[in-house]
Formats: sequence, C-alpha cells, structure tokens
Amino acid sequence: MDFTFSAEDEAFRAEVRAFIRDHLPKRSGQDQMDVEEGMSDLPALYKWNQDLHAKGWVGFHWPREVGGGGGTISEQMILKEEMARVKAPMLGLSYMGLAWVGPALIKYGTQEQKDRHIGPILRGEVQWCTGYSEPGAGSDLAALQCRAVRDGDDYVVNGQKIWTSLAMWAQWMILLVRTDPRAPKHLGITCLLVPMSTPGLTVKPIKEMNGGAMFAEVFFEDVRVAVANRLGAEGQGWDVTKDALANERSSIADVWALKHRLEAIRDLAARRTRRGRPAIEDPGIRQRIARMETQVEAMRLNGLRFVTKQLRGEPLGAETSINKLIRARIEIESGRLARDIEGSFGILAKTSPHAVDKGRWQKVMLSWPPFVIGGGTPNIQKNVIAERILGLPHDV
Amino acid sequence: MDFTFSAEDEAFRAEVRAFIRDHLPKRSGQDQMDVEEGMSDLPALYKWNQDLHAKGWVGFHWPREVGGGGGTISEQMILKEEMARVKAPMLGLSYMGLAWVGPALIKYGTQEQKDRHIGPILRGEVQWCTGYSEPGAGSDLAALQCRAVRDGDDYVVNGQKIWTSLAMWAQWMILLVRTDPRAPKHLGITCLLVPMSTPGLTVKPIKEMNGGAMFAEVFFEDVRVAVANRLGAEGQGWDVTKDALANERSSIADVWALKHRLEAIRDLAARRTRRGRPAIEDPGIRQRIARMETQVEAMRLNGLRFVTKQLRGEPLGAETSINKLIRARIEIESGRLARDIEGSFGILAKTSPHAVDKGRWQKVMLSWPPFVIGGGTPNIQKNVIAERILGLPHDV
Amino acid sequence: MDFGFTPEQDALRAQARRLLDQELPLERILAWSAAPSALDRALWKKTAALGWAGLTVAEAHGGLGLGAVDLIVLLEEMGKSLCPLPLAATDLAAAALGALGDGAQQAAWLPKIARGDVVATVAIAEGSDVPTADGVAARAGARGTDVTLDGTKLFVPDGQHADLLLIAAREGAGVSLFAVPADTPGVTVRPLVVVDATKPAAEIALAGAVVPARNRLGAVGGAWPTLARLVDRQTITHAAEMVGSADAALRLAVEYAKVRRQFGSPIGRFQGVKHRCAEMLCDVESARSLVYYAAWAVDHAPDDVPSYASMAKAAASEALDTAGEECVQIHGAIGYTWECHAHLFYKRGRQSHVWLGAPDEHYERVMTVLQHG
Amino acid sequence: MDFGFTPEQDALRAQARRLLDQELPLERILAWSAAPSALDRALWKKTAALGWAGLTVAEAHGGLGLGAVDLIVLLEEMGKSLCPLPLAATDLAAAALGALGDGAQQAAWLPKIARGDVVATVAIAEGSDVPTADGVAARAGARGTDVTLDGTKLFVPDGQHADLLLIAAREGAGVSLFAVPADTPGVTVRPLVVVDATKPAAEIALAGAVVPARNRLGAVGGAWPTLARLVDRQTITHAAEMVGSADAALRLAVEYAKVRRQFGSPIGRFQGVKHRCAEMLCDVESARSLVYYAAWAVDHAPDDVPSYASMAKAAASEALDTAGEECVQIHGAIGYTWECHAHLFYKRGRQSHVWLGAPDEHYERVMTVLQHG
Repeated sequence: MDFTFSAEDEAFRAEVRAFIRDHLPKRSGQDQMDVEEGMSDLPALYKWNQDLHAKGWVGFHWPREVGGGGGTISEQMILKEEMARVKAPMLGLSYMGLAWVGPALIKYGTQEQKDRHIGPILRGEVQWCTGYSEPGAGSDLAALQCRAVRDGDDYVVNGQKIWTSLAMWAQWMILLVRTDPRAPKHLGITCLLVPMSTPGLTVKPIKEMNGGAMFAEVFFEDVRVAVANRLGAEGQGWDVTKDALANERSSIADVWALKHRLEAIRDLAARRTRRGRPAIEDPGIRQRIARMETQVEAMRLNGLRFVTKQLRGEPLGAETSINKLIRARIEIESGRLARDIEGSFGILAKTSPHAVDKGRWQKVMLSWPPFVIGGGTPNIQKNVIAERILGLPHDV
Repeated sequence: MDFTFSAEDEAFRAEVRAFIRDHLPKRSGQDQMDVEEGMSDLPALYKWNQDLHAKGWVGFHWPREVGGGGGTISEQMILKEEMARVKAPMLGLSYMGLAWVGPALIKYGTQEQKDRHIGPILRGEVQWCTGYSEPGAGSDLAALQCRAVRDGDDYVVNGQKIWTSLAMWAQWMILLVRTDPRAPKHLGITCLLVPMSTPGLTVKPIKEMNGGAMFAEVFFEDVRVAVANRLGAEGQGWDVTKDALANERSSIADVWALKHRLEAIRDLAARRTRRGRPAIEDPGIRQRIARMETQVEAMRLNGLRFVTKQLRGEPLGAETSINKLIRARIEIESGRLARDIEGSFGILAKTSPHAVDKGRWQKVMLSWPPFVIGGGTPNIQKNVIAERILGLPHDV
Repeated sequence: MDFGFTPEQDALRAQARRLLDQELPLERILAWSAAPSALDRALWKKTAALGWAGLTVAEAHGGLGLGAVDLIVLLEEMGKSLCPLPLAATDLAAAALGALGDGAQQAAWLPKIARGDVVATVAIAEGSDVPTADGVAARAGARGTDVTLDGTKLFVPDGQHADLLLIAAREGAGVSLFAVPADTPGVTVRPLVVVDATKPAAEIALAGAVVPARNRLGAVGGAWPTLARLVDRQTITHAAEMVGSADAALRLAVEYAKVRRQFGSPIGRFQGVKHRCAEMLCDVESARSLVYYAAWAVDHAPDDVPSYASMAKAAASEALDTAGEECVQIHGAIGYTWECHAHLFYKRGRQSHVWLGAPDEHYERVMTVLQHG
Repeated sequence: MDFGFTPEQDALRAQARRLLDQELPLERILAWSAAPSALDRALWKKTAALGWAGLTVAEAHGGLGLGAVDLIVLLEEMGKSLCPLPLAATDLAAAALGALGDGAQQAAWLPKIARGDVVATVAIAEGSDVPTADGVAARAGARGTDVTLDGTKLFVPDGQHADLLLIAAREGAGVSLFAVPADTPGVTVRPLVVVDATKPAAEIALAGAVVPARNRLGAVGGAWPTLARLVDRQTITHAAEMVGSADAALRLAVEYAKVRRQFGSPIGRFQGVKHRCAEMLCDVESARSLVYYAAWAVDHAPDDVPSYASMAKAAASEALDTAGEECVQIHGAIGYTWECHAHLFYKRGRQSHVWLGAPDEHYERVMTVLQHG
C-alpha cells in the first residue's frame, strides 16, 4: 500500500498544474449539472480542447498510433484528478465521441473509418450522440427493435430511439439496429455510424422535469445508411458497443464534483439559520453532512482500489456498480439535504425573489435522475452486484 | 367519526376497571417478551384465568352457546385495551388454544370435539401447541410434508414439525399433515388433534439466540391418531386452519405493550447520560424516540380504522399486514435505540455487574425475531400488501 | 367508537372526486404548472356554489357550518389531484375571522368568502424561521383611528390570488391580526416562484399601508395564541392534502409498474419494485390515520391537537417525500420527463416536506409534549 | 500509487485464514460463546510463534516490526472468524509501551509480549461516557517511590485475560499511564458479561494497588495526547475486525440464500433478498476502503488519522450492525436459533456499534475536523 507517486508521476502532475495555470478558461467552476450552461461558452471550450489536444490530453488513454496520448493509468488518474480539483471543463469537447465512439472505432473500425472520425473527435470538431435506448428497451437494452434492412449498398433504418443525449447538437450518431429479427436477441444487432443530417431522421427534444432538455427522441423513417458506415460485422453490434458500456470511466472526476458540491453545502449551512441558530450547528444537519462526506470519501477510496486492480493488470468487473450505487444515494440526498438546510426557503426556485444561491440547490434537487438512472437503474446495479459478485441466482 | 363510547360501553369499561382493581395479580408489568417468566407464577395465573372465566371474559368474542362471552366488538376492544393499559397478564391461560384451536373447533368441530376441548381451553386447564411449520415449509406453509396414512380407525403420522411454540408445556397439538401427496398442495392437507403424550411423538426444545427456548422441534414416528380426532374432513385441513391464520387478533394489546416499552425507553433516556449530558437532551435520541412514538400512534389508529370496518360489518383483508410491518420495524428499532441510549453500557447483558435495568434492553435486542418473523416475515407481508391491496402481480 | 366517515362525508368525497376528475385532470394541472397563471375564478365560484369555500363557515354567515373532518375529506381529494384551488388558505382565513372577528367583521367578510366572491389568506410567516411570535417582525403603528403596516410577509399561501389578506403584525408587546384588502395602497403582492407550482405562495411587502383600526381582529397585541392554534389547523389541513398526494403518487407508480415490461415481465412483479410499493402503502396509511385523528381532535379534543398535528405532518412529509421520489424512480427514465405526471408529485413532496416545518422540527415538538404534557 | 496489499501481506492473510479455519471454526466459537472460559494460551502461543503477538513490536524487542496495515490484514481475518484472541488489545499495549515506555520498560515487557508469554491490555475507559481526559477519574497517588492506584476502569478489552494492565489514571493536572501486573494486590479483575461473548471485556477495580514509580510510562500527567492517538489506533483496528465480521455475515447470508428454497426457488432469487445483499456489499466494501486507508495513515499520514478513524468506525459500525441483523433475518426462523451462526455476527454487530463510540459520535468528530481542520 502506497499513496505516493513516482518522481515521473509527480513531474507529470507539475506539468498538469502548470498547464492549468496557463490555459484554464476563466469561466469554470460550475457543478457538473450545468452541462447545458457549459455548452454556452463554446469559443472558450474550443480553445481549451485545442490546448489539451496539443498536449495529447484528449483521448489521453488511447494509443498514440490513433492520435491518443498513450498516458499510463496513473498519469490518467493524475490528469483527471488535477482537472477535477480545479473544476476544469471536460477533457475534450466531443463528449460522446470520446466516451463511446472512439473506443469502439479503435477496436472494430476500418482504417478508413478511423481516419475519418478519430481526428475530429480528438479536435472537438464533431459532436456525437448514441442511439441505444428505445421506448421498449431501457434497462433491457438488448430488446431493441429499431430495424435496419439491407438494400444494395445501404441499410434502410426504420424505428425510434429515445434518451439520446445531446442529439440536438450532434452531427453524428452511433446507432444500434436490429438486422436479424430471428436471431437470439443479442446476436441480431448491428452498429451503424449515421450522419444526423440524413434525410428521414428527426430529432425531438424531451422536456425534463427541471424544465430543461438534454435528451431527445430520434425517429427514423426510411433512413438510408451506407454499408461503409457499418462499424464491425453485421450482427456484431452488441459486442461492438458492450465493451464501451462496460468501460468504466474512472469515477475520480465524479468524486471531485461531489466533493465540491458537499463543500458548497457546508458553506450553505454556515450561512443559513434554522430556528434562529446557524444551520451548521444543527446536530441533525451535521450528522447528514458528515455521513455524506464519509460516503464520498469511501467512493474515492473504492475508486483507488479499482485503479490499483487496473494498474496490476487485473480486469475490472462488476465492482464499479458499487460506486454507481453510492453515487445514486448521494445525488438524491444532496439536493434533499440542501433543501432541509434552507428550510422554508428550500421551496424557492431559480427565478424567485429570495431564492438562496440563485436556486442552485433546487436545480440539483430536480436533476438527479440522469445520474441515478442513466447507465442502469439502482435496481439493475443491485442485480449486477448480487449476481456477478455475490453469485446469487438470476431473476430476470 | 366519533371516538366516544356509548353509555353501555362506558358502563362495561367501569366494570372492567373494577374487576382489575379487585382481581389483577400483584405480579405483573412485565414486557410481553417475558412469556417464559410469566409462566413461572402459575398459581396466580390460574386464579386470574378462573376469575376472568367467571366473568365470561375468556373467549370473550366466542358465542355464548359454546361457552364464550359473546362480547360485542367494542366491548372486546375495551376489555383488551383496559387490560393492556395496566399490563395485565393475557386474557386466558390456554394461549394457543384460544388463538388457534377454539376458532377452528367452533367452525369445524363435531359436537363431541367441542364438548371435550372448549371447556378446558376456557378454564385454562389445557395447553395447546400448533404443529404447522416444517423445516421445508415456513413462509410456504402449504408445502408441508409431514405424512399421515389411514390405517383402520387411526392415522399413522410420520415426519417432523418445527417452531412449535410452547410444545414443552402443551398437552395437545393441533396438527397439519399431508394425507394425499398427489393432490394439489393446498388440498391434500388434513387437520388432526393430537395428545402430546402419544407414543412416538418426541419434543426437542430449540435453543434460541437469547439463550432461552420457547420453541421446539416435534418428531413423529408412527404416531397413531384416532380418526375421531380429525378436525374437519380429510383434505380440508388448509381451510380448517387458514381462517385462524387470517384471524387478526386485535393488535390493541400489542400496541399497548409497545407504548409501555417506549415509555420505559423515555425513562431510560432521562436517567442515562451521553457525553456528559442527559441522553434525553440528545437531539438524535429525541428524534428517534418521537419518530417511534409516532409510528406506535399510527399503529394504534390504523387498528381503530380496522375495528371500525369490523363494526360496520365489512371484512378485514390484507390491511392487517400494515400493522405487522410497522410492528416489525418497532420491535427491531426499540432494542437498538435503548442500546444507543445506554452507549458503552449497551453491551452489558443480564447477569453483568453494571448492566442497566438488569439487562432488560439487551434481552429486547435479542428477542425480536419471533415477533418479526412469526406469522410471516416482513418480505411475506410486503408481498401480501403489494398483491392483495395494490394488485401488483404475483412473483412466487 | 367510529373511526370512519359518515354517508354525508362519503358523498362529499365522491362529489369532489367527480368534479376534480372532470375539471382538473392531471393533464390540465401539468399544463398550468408550466406557466402558473391567475386563479380560475369561475371554477372557484363553481366549487363555492357546492359549499366548499364556506364549508366550515357558520350557517349564520352563509356557510355549511361543517367541521375539520369534513374539510379534510375535500382536501385529501384535492391533494390527490394536486388541485391548486385556495381552499386551505381560505378556510384558515375564515377560521381566523370566526375566532377573532367581532360580529361586524364576520358579517362583512364571511358571507363573501362563503359565496366565493372573496378569496382570503392569512399571512403569518416572514423571513425568520423562528415559528413563535418572535418571528413576526412586521410592525403596526397607530395613526389616528387608522393603523399603518410595514414589513415583509413571506410564504403567504395563495397570497397572489387573495382579495383579503389577514396580516399578523407586531403591535405593542404582542401580535395583532389585521384584515387588509389586497388592493390597499402600500401593499405589494409578488408571487414567489416555487418548486411546486401547484402550491402558490407570495411575498407581501407592506410599505406604510393604512387600514382603519376597526380592521383589527381581536384585541391589540392579543392574536398570537389564536394564531398558534390556527397554524396547527393549517398544518393538519396541509397534511391532509399531502396524504392525498402521497396516495395518488403511489397509485400512479403502481399502475405503471403493472403495465411497464422489462425482461419479459411487468416490473411490478419484481420485489425490488413491489416491496417498495408495499412500504409506501404502509407509510401512507399510517399518515392517513394520524391526519384523520388530528382533524377530529380540532373540533373535539383540542388538547390533542398540537402533538397530533405534528405527528400527522411529520408522517405525511416522510410518506409524500418518499412516494414522490419513488414515483419518479419506478417510472425509470420516463419519470424524468415533463410529460409524465410523476414529477408533479415529486415536486409536491419535496416542497411540502419543509413547508410549515420539516419532520425533525415536528418530532422535536412531539418530544416536548411527551415530556411536558 | 498502490491501494492494495504486498505479496507478503497476502501471504500473512492466507496464513491467518488457514490457521483460523483449522483452529477456530465457527462451531468452536459457538460452543465457546455459551460459556466463555479462559484464554486458550496454547493457541495464543502458537500464533505468537508465527509472529502475530509481536507483529508491530520493534525487531530489537523480538517483534516483526511491521506496520498497522499488516496488523489489520490479520485483524480483518480474525473478524471473519469472530476470533476472540486478544490481538488488538495486545497490539495497543505494545504500541503504548513503544510510544511512552523508556528503554528499560520496553525491554522488560515487549519481548515477553512478542513471545506470547504476556497478554497485555490498556485500560482507559471508565463509567463516564466522556471520551476526553476528563473521563479519567481513577487516581494515582505518590507513596515514597511507589504509586498507589484507586478507582474503577470499565470495558477493558480482554482485561480478564491480561497479565499486564496499562492503566490510565489521573495524576496531578494530567493523566499518567502505569504498567500494572494483573496479580498486583489491590487489583481485582472481573469479567463483564457482554452481549457478544467473543469480544471479552472486564472491569478492573483498583483499591490501593501499589506499583513502583518506575512503572509509570512517560512523564507525570503527560500520557493523554499519546492515549488519544492510541484510541484512534484502537478504533481503526476494531473497525478492521468489524469489516471482516460484516463480510463474513454477508457471505453467510448469501450462501444460505443460495440453498434455502421457498415457493420452489432459492430465496436468493427474490430481489427482496438479493438487493439487500447487494446494498450490504456496497456498505462493506466502502467501510473496507476507509479502514484500509485509515490503517495506512497511522504510519504514513498521521494528520489524516482522526477523521479517517472516525469515518472508518462509523461506516464499519453501520455496515456490521446491518449485516448482522440481515443475516438473522435472511435466515428466517433458523436465524433465531442458537445453532445457526447468524446470531454470533448479530451480537458482534450490536455490540461493536457502540464500542469505542457510536456512529453519531464519530460523525460529529468528522464534522468538527471538516470545520476546524
């Protein structure tokens, strides 16, 4: 056990800190909730992407031969942690491209596909979205029904996707379709790369309970996709994407976002009163803050244990579901706790006179579901843990 | 809505109070946990049973023609509540006889069976036990395997029962056996009344985690039971007993026992210190006490709503499971709360020097399972509520 | 002994359900909540004609002269529909007039309230979170036979829809209550933007607003004991709405769980869903029992009111906060969309939880009553 | 960066597991817990020969000179087996001697401890629940070159098995620590009957017990700062045992859920059971991470120790209290029987929860550190 870093790693950390000092856009510090707001200062974010890319820090863990940074696991960790510590914007502007498309392209793409797509993703020039979930295929993703039929050099796609985040801003979609309805459900699926401008493809934003719209429904009516845009073989779509589905983005950035949020909650408690006394002196509030801090610390340390496994070359399995469950608890509890600190004022939303912190906490309270439900509901995570770690029998 | 009682009912209440003043045995006041200790002062309890029986208050809700008291629903409620308020011993010494055997006899018994058994039950002369659960048939009671084969005027019983409470003290058992292994599982069951002294019947007490033994395993090796001792028809056993299984004993006595326990917990908190201050001033302890008081009050009022349904002649359904779930929560939480009030001293058991309240709370802490698991685990109660009240689909 | 409702009360409940289903289905509530506009005066008059606005107003003043139990029958149904009509606020104002007003004051206002011509509310709370008389900082000053009012009232229920504001203000050593028409010069009413748009609340700024001294209800500085009792009434009526909302949130989740299929089966077959629903039912029914008894106590056992009001509110807050949240979670991703009704209950739960005191404050009061009677 | 164990630590863990499985299977623990008798000295010597008793004792004094992380590897395994050997108590005493003792004192006791000839413990707590120096009321008085000790120490871990008692007593304005052989006249050790028999504790009555002044460890009245640090060490080592116990309780429940059938299916197939198990795993792994880091901090980041000791203890307490209770519940009626091992974990959980401070006390300390560093 050793929480110190090698001299090389410490040198890298110094390099990251120097870079941050020189290049971090002035406007930052938003909670991760504010993806939409974050999108609004695009010129600064492009510049940030350029600067990061110049250092090789976009796609830092991808191999150098495809244009990635080839960072070691500990360097990746240091980079993410230092960035998170200062609340820097995301490490790369093409969020979905980096998270979902790149890894699949690197493993399954043709040379032509790699040449065409990886560069723009790294340079932040192209936004991607993912066409996975459907109205009847959420937790049970492999039940998807969106249909593609081969017609000459094209596939003709008909059907619907839902919960497609950022679809309104994306130029490309990585899409899962069913090409063989008679095959077992995981085997009849194919992966296509689709320009969002293709005729017949319609995007309809989904209004959310917090009033915003980050997700969309996407409808396909005789949408023609060139066979050249197929990623992997026909019927290989599940394999092509499941790696990325299982690809645990290190949760260090998430942990830091939560740590910043708890810091702000402590600050809130110090400023507000409950029954005439500072809220931070209320024993019940103190217990809840300390308990949440403990959970976030546990999440951070759990993450370090997982990273250690990776450093030792062991595969990561279902244990990442543990941190997802803890995160779900904290996402929900943090908004509720802030509300209770605010007391009567906890009901005042963003644009209200008297709203505390411009309604920040009400927004938190209304924005947890994507973080709790996305990537598998808590019930799904519990099934994963129970079955794959504890060996309990399947029930679905 | 009206929480007052009629003049007749109030007169009855006065009668009960006068009776209590004149007849309540001096030694009482124990928590309901102490059934075993309660059994130790048998002469006083026999006298109490006699006095109650003379008033018609044993089997108070049974029809007069079988020797019961024919009490109205509100009189029953008043009787139970007044008795519980003063922590009186149980309303009748033949506990299982009154709860399980009598109701089944009244509905399904032959005249001869009624004549033979009901009197001794009412007079507290005979203890009964119930032979229902088996090692492989707990929550799924109808899966029972204990076998009875007709042989002339006898059934010959082979098999095993478990969780038979009070078997060590009982003279008779009401027993469920499988007489037709080929019938659907609820239909091949028959009910027998068995003297515990029958050759081939062996009782083996089960030591419990609190060190006591209230339950037993009962083994049957070629135990011969006269056909005359069959209750109801062959194959009717499930019907014979399921009424009693569903027969909600009014939870008023339970509510009062819990109210007394909470009162004692408040008293404990007033006497003990936490970090140098009276425990009852600790905000966390206060919250937990008040929350538990609220739950017990809800349980009391829920019970009154159920009684109102009965008074109006409506059948009681699965809603009694609600109070069983609440009770389970309180049974577990009360021991834990008392421990937390005692702090370091919470680890000292009964016979320890320095043990608080002679280790009463540690006993509570080690004695909840029969109240939580008996009559259906919380998971079973939740299934009952979800399926029968909310109409959600079966899953078992 | 009868812990149930009378046939008349059952009929009132059925009437409310019919009307609310017809006039205010959740689709309409949803549309309204996107841009909460003015009170639907026509609908308010319609319900007033059925006797709702004057339900607890004395018959002499044109009301039905019914009790708190009758009132919560209505409010529970309104809670199920998340109905934004200002019934609880108006009842509270009528109760204040009934308790503190003299004959002339009652005759001046109560008949108009009962007819639905005047919507009224009581403004007690301010920025302070101290729920005692000390929390009232707004001041009343004498000016001849008039009284001037200054200060800021906050979280005034339905304040933006009220024609008549009953305003608590410090006067001398105590707190007085004044009947202030909303259009009095110096009175500015601003809607607050709240998490749950179906529960409107307002800020009332008082800058030298002048009312005649005869608009004082009760004695100079003598209103607080009555106001404290009224807050308990308000707590109970609000808890009744919450129980209705929690019940409806649970039913919404249950109905969805019966039809939504995942992995080849309705999700309501999985214990991970069904057991949570069972626990919620337990909590909803418990809160319901406490609310019913607390409402009965208002008219029949006043000594029981403080502790049962607090028990009812604490239990209802916990039940609804959970039911709203679970309603969203059980719906999965759909539950996060605007079009799904789940968020309406979620917002009601999150808001009502702290409105009129969070559970910990009420448990603290329960404990105080247990210790000191 | 490496948050894992070395091959040597893995080997130590494997060795402990083998020995505990062989010598102290749960059947034996169960039998022993019915009538907890004397310490099995032969077994203690056997483990001492493997280096356990002297694990953290300096090599110069016959120990292995290892650190807190090595120690918790052993303790986690002991916790899984509910092993009642006094390793944590002895480690604490050795650490006290290492921190406060002079060369002669260390040479006198540490080699004997490392060989397993002397079982030792530290007696700090008393009847007061104030966890500061103010909680120490036992008094030390001078008598020539001797010191007399009076008072009552409570909850002394493994006190009834210890040959050497390190006793904290008030002396002058501060607290001193004295090495007191258990057979000193005036020292009466009485076992306490505790809920969890596998965690022995004793009362030590001091009635004019006399030890030479050279048995004082450290300066007159100067022991408290070190004792406070030692309490953190004790909290962490105890939390390590708790994590082991919680893990074992969870595994016991899971294995039962795989084989116990109800309604034609293993009960572990029902989400009502399996989701609870998943949540427990989450809590156990989180507590484990906190314990591991806290143990590492003992030797490498002393400033982190207070808050991580408290976070680890709070998390371990919650995880084990729940895991023990669920282990009983998942076993159903069988879980209530003496023969089932579930109650052993339940009792460990219920007891350890308040031992060395309940979670609320530790969370309060976490909060204090967060506010004031």
